[in-house]
Amino acid sequence: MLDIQNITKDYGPSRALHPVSVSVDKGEFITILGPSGCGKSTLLRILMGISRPSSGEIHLAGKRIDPLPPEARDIAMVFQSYALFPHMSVEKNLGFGLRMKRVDKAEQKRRIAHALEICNLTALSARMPRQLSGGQQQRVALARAIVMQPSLMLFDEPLSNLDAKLRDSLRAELVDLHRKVGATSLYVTHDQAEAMAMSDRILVMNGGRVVESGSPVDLYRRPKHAFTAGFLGLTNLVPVRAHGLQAALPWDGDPVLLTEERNGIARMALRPEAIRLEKAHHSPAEVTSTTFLGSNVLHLVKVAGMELKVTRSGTEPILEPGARVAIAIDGLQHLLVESDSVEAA
Amino acid sequence: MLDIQNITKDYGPSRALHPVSVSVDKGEFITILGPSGCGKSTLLRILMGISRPSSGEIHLAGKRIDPLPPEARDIAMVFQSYALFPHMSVEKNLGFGLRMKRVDKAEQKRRIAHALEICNLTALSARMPRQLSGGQQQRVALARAIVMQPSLMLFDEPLSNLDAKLRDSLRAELVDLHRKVGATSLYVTHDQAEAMAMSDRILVMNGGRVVESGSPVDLYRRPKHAFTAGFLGLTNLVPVRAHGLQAALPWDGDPVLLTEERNGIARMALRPEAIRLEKAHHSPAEVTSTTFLGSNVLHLVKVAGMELKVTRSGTEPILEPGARVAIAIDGLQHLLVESDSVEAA
Amino acid sequence: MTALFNDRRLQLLLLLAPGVGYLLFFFGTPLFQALRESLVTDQGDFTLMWYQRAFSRPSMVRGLTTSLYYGLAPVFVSLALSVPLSVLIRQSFIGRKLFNGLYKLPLAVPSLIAALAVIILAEQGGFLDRVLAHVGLSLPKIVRDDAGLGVIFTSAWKQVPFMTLIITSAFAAIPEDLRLAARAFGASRLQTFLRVEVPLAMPGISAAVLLTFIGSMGSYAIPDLVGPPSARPLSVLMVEGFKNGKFHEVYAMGMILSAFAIAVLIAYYTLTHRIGPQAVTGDER
Amino acid sequence: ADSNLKNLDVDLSKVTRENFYEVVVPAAKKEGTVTMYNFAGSFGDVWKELIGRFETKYGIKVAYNDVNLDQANQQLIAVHQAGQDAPVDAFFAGGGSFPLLSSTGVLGNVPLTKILPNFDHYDPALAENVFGRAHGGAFPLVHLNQTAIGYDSAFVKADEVPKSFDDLIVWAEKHPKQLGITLPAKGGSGSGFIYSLALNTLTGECRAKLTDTSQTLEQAEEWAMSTDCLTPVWDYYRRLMKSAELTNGNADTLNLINNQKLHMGTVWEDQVMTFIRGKQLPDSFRLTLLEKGQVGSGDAFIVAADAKHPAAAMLLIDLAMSKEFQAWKLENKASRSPRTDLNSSQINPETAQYLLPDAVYPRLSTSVFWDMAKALGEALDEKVLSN
Amino acid sequence: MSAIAAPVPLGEKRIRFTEEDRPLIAFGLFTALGLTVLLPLALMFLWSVADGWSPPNIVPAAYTGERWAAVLSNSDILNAGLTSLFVSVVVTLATAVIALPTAWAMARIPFRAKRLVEIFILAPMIIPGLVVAVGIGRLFLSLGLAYSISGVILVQIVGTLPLMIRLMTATLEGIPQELIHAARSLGAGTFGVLIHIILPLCVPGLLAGGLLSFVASFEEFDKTFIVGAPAVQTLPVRLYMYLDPYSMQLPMASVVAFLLLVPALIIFVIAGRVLRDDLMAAGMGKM
Ligand SMILES: Nc1ncnc2c1ncn2[C@@H]1O[C@H](COP(=O)(O)OP(=O)(O)OP(=O)(O)O)[C@@H](O)[C@H]1O
Ligand SMILES: Nc1ncnc2c1ncn2[C@@H]1O[C@H](COP(=O)(O)OP(=O)(O)OP(=O)(O)O)[C@@H](O)[C@H]1O
Ligand SMILES: [Mg+2]
Ligand SMILES: [Mg+2]
Repeated sequence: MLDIQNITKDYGPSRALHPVSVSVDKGEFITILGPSGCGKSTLLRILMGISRPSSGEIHLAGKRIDPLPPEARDIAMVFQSYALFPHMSVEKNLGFGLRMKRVDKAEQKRRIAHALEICNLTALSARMPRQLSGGQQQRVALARAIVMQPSLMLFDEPLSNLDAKLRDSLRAELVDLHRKVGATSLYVTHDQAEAMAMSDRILVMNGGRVVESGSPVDLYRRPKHAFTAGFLGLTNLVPVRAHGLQAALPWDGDPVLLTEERNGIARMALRPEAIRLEKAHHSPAEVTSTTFLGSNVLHLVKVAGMELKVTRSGTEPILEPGARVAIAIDGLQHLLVESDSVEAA
Repeated sequence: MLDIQNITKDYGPSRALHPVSVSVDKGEFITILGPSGCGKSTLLRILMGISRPSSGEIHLAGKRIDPLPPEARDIAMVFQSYALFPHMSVEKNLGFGLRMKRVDKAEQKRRIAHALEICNLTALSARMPRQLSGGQQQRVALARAIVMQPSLMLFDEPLSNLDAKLRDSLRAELVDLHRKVGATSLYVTHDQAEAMAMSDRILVMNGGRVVESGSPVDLYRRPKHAFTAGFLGLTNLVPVRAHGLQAALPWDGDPVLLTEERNGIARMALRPEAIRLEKAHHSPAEVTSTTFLGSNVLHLVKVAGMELKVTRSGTEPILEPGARVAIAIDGLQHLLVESDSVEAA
Repeated sequence: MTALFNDRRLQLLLLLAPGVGYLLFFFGTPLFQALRESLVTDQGDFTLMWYQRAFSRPSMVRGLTTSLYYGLAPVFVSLALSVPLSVLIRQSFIGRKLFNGLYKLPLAVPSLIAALAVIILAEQGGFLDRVLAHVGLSLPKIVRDDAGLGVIFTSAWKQVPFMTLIITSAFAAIPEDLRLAARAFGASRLQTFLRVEVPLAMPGISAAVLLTFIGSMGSYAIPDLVGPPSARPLSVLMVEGFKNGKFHEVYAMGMILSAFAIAVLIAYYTLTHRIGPQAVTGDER
Repeated sequence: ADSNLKNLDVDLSKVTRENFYEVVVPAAKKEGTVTMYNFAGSFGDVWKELIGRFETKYGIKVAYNDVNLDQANQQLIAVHQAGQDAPVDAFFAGGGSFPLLSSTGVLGNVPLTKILPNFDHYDPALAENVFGRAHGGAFPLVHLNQTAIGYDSAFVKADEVPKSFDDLIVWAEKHPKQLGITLPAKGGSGSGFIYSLALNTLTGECRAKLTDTSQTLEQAEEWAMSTDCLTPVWDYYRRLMKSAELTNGNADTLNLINNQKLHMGTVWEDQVMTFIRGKQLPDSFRLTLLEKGQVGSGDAFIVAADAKHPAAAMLLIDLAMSKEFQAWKLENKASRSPRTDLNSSQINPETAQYLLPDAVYPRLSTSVFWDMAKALGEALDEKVLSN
Repeated sequence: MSAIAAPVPLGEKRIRFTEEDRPLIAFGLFTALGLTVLLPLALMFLWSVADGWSPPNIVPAAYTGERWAAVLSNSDILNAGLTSLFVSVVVTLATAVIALPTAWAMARIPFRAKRLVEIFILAPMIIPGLVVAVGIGRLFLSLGLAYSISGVILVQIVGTLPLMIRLMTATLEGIPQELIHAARSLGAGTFGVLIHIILPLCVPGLLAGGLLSFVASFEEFDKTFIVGAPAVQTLPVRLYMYLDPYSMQLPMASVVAFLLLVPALIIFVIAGRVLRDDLMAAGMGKM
């Protein structure tokens, strides 16, 4: 459906995108996740045709599109700043693209009405953008893209300007809409919670390269790179000595069971919720700090010269700083594939 | 230490603050939490002296301060927009208040050096604000307040302009600094995670009133009002029928044990992590949606005409939509004190 | 005492006093005197004669229409030049910074000297004419032609930088994302410009139009020097009147011209007031 | 007559040509200094010469200023109305300013032509009247000029040179767009021309009214605007405007002739000389006057009523009319003199070819009534140009 | 892994549609600029040194420095130049001082008659200078301010004040309220805030307004003459006579035009480098 082949982008001497290749299936919802400045927007801009790639090709629905101007591509975009036309009513905003593409009048009306309805905006169609709240504006931006019925929808951090509560509720709405509309979507964000909650597949980027890609569960539970592990939620990078299907931790205790055989020194990304603590008066591990977060409690535990992050459910009793604890690791664990080139951040 | 007595504020006919009374002990870190427009900033402005209360009194360290102009109060403030002076270097920004208060030169130097050091800014002291990243600017704003060694520090959503990762790391730094400096602090935010992670005490505000106040654990686990329960994290408001120390849930199953005796219809705020799910083929409760969030998984469960939010640890197996489940409630639960006047949100 | 200074109205008055007070005294007084003089005869009796004359004499009536013409026509020419110019100087090109500094030079050139420059350049038998004569062509009459082309070009020459400056920043204030959004939704570059950028820059453009209109309508030196001898705007007639000591008549014309300019301004305000009431800034104290 | 010189210590009624220096020189020396305005841009070096002579002779310092005529007039009027001392003592002012300056009380009311010793050979026609107005000696012209028809002899053959207004219009129609007529409102050569034309055309009662200098500007305007007498003048202009160019001022006419866009036009004699000297007119430029006469004028050196140093001012004006200085001015500037004992034979022949030939000047020079000329200009605007 | 990747560029990110420079645009624009601005100035200079320039010559056949020599050898011109400089500097400074409080009120205090005050402040830009000049001339005579430098300065301020107030209003509107609150919370009183925060932040606006005021004052003629001449001789008062349209001689007028223009142009070019376009535009364009 969408095939990005070895796209690069240079700004003068500095390279914003190292060769990037991605292919996306029809109807997929893919999130591009990465820290600020990693090239996410650059990639979207190239897809949209606002910026030209320095090399590489892009094919959409079997057609090579990289030489085309933006208006000739069958792509719609939702902007971080919404980019609603402030001098047009909601309805006019929705109709803008259709007028530009000279869609016939009756068809325009039909599509606009439909988009207004599924985005729950019918009552607001006559309002001007400045008369809308942030969340409503966001929905208009979305509707404006939906109405185009594009082969590909692009989203550039569309929720990042909203406050946390609103972000959560719109996130759910967006996933819902994607299901209803079924458009192939590329969603850019630097918020890992958003990426995990929404997407079929996550593409982790860093420093102009794709670090790895996979489903949220795969990337969270079995990241190949430390960067991915660190970017997708809290993690503890622990050096271990592997022996076949077992690995010895740097502190005393049972060895951890591994998902695959490995020998020698390696690193393991231990999730804070995978570590179990039990009170144990003479253990060398000590809780140094406790932060109550409501649904869970974050403990910092000092052991073998390391500071482990451990979360426990909010329903369990809180361990006070100073408490001595025994550490146990649940389940099979997974070792990182070391590759330094992608770990810089 | 700080004593706010029956402060009100009217803007023309509309009342932004209904009588608000708060007292704060020396060294306490208090968070004022509430939705947008609830009057948080208004309260801070009145404390700082930028705005005058319509009635009421404020005492700080035994002195009545409400008639004083801002410069005569011993209060420093950290602003949401940082409010760094763009024409002064970091060092000059820090020194501004000291120069205004005519602190002697040597002392100025000493204090600035100290503040730079504890805020980890020494290397940046000659930079201009625009040459700093958002996080660095935030630290300068903080240092500028610290250097004043005020009796009271005010913070107006100081982290809300930063992205999630940075917010987390600065949040920890801020708590740390508070410990080191020990200044009495009043921290305004609308982010419940921030409020819980940082404060000794949270003051929940809504519609110009204080709804309730207490430690994070108390408010989270034993909220008196539905508003507090809803604002501090996800919750399920479940109508129950109480009988002494037990309450019957709207679905079949064991009654829940209560923390105190009560009779009749009441509401209970059930936290998603307090609900346990077990696969049970013939149960009426059905999982309708599952969202993988990494460290935990959010399930929506349909039962007795309600949709319950339930979170399970990321290490537990994920329940697919359609799965039938049995519902169990852990531990003693707590009923809400009903009082409609404060529940509007 | 402090209570007095805390009175917000008093504060406001104290703050306004230097600027507004200054203008009231040094500008308002003479203006008021002019108004009074325009309403009395030599003997000091009240009369509307001077206004009547201004509206009945053919040369005066023509003066009024000429003033309007000299106010409006250059604005259209400047607009036609400034809008493309401000689009062009947004692009990146070699020497953009230099150009940015140089194109504003006419702002520092007094009208009189601008008119002199136009005479030297474009007069009959002037530089351009001579250059064209070498290739067997002749320059159409520009300076002092009946259509007032000389006036329009000279006024436009003075106005273009001013207008470009304002319009450029009006365009610059349009978020880049809006332009991109228009492109993304299928608008070509031209359509983006016409349907998104121009409407959004309209407040800036209209302010520029207004100020230049007022400026060129009241200007004296340019029409006097490069305008056609027969149709003269009120501003020129006024100065002429001064020379002959016809104060009452001159003041009457001055009042008419000013009233006209102010009427345009008020109309503009009432029109734009609906569109964007300015944000109320400032808290107490 | 009562003098309106408020700062003059001397009793003017006792001053005569004979005792002038005895009485005035001490008073002037006491004043110590004198301020003068010059309105004519091209006269700067003339006055520099005079000032040099004056300062050496009397030891009185002269503060010299170039001014813009209209601005200076307005300034003096404003000062006078405010009842204050004038910023200027001796003012070299345009000849057409007399009605304005005298009616507003700015003009020092001194019979200069009668009491200043150097005015003993002053043209009697100008001594009491100027342009048909009685000034009682207070408005002495110290420089004369003449409106004329100028042409570039490289393009206009000797036998084509018009001798009358009729010739002129015939020439213009034969050479469309080559005759420049200065717009009356914008230059004296134009208002001089229209007045000359009217003089040429009108007869009988009409002519009497035209030359009745007792009329005020208002009255003249009224008449010019309403009378039928002027119909032939308007007709002439209507016809002329079809083939001639209306120019924007004296200098404009000359520029266009220099640019060879025009070959003939209405001009001032002295301005032509300045332009030729400045190489802004071709050497082939020549002058003539039309039959029945064209008007001449002049510029005056006056004392301001509110002058702070009126005695010194009188002394300066006196020296300006001295034979030596007038001769110098004639020789070096080709500026005609109102002294009867000076004539063009004293001008060197190289210069003389650019002046009006003796055949027409002063024979065809006639007196002007500037207010009427102005009125005709305004009426022209209303009747012909604004339609 | 540090979360702070790079210093955040606070300025607007300029996104170009295509990244390459455009020689064609540059060529076109500079040609137009040359023809419309530089060519007339060059021709004017040629006229000032031409010794006769008749058709069909496209450049003068002979040159002379006589006129420049004559004008420049006159010591009065130099004195007038110095007077002009002094007057313009004082006018510029005084304008700024007078404008600031009013601009503050306009920018920061909401009040009902604001529109009216705005129109009134604009009025001197609308009403023809001569009407004002004569009226003020009379007023000053009665106040004893006529023929004094102070009178000239006072009268010129009438012309420069409107633009300065507008510019400063725009500048002050751009200063975030929070900066002022921050300064007050750090112990600065009203005066401290003014000196340490507001004035420094006004510098770009003051520069723009100062520049325009200076140029306007340096070239002012009508009011200066009527109020100041002959006691106060500024450069325009000395020279405008040569620009009298009825007797204007191109060579002399060109010399004079250059004398008036050059200082203003030099200052304009120099100051143009430190000026912020958006501010100038805001002051002039915002209604
Ligand atoms: N027009 C440009 N000229 C030069 N460098 C640029 C340009 N646009 C982007 N860059 C650089 O390219 C890199 C990638 O930028 P991009 O905007 O794609 O990052 P991003 O991942 O979208 O970041 P964010 O999350 O902050 O939006 C950055 O280092 C940026 O500085
Ligand atoms: N200057 C003012 N004039 C009139 N009403 C005001 C003013 N300032 C604030 N208000 C009103 O007072 C109420 C409280 O505002 P305040 O700024 O204190 O809210 P907040 O809790 O800080 O909100 P946020 O989280 O959005 O900052 C709001 O309804 C607001 O509209
Ligand atoms: Mg981006
Ligand atoms: Mg707030």
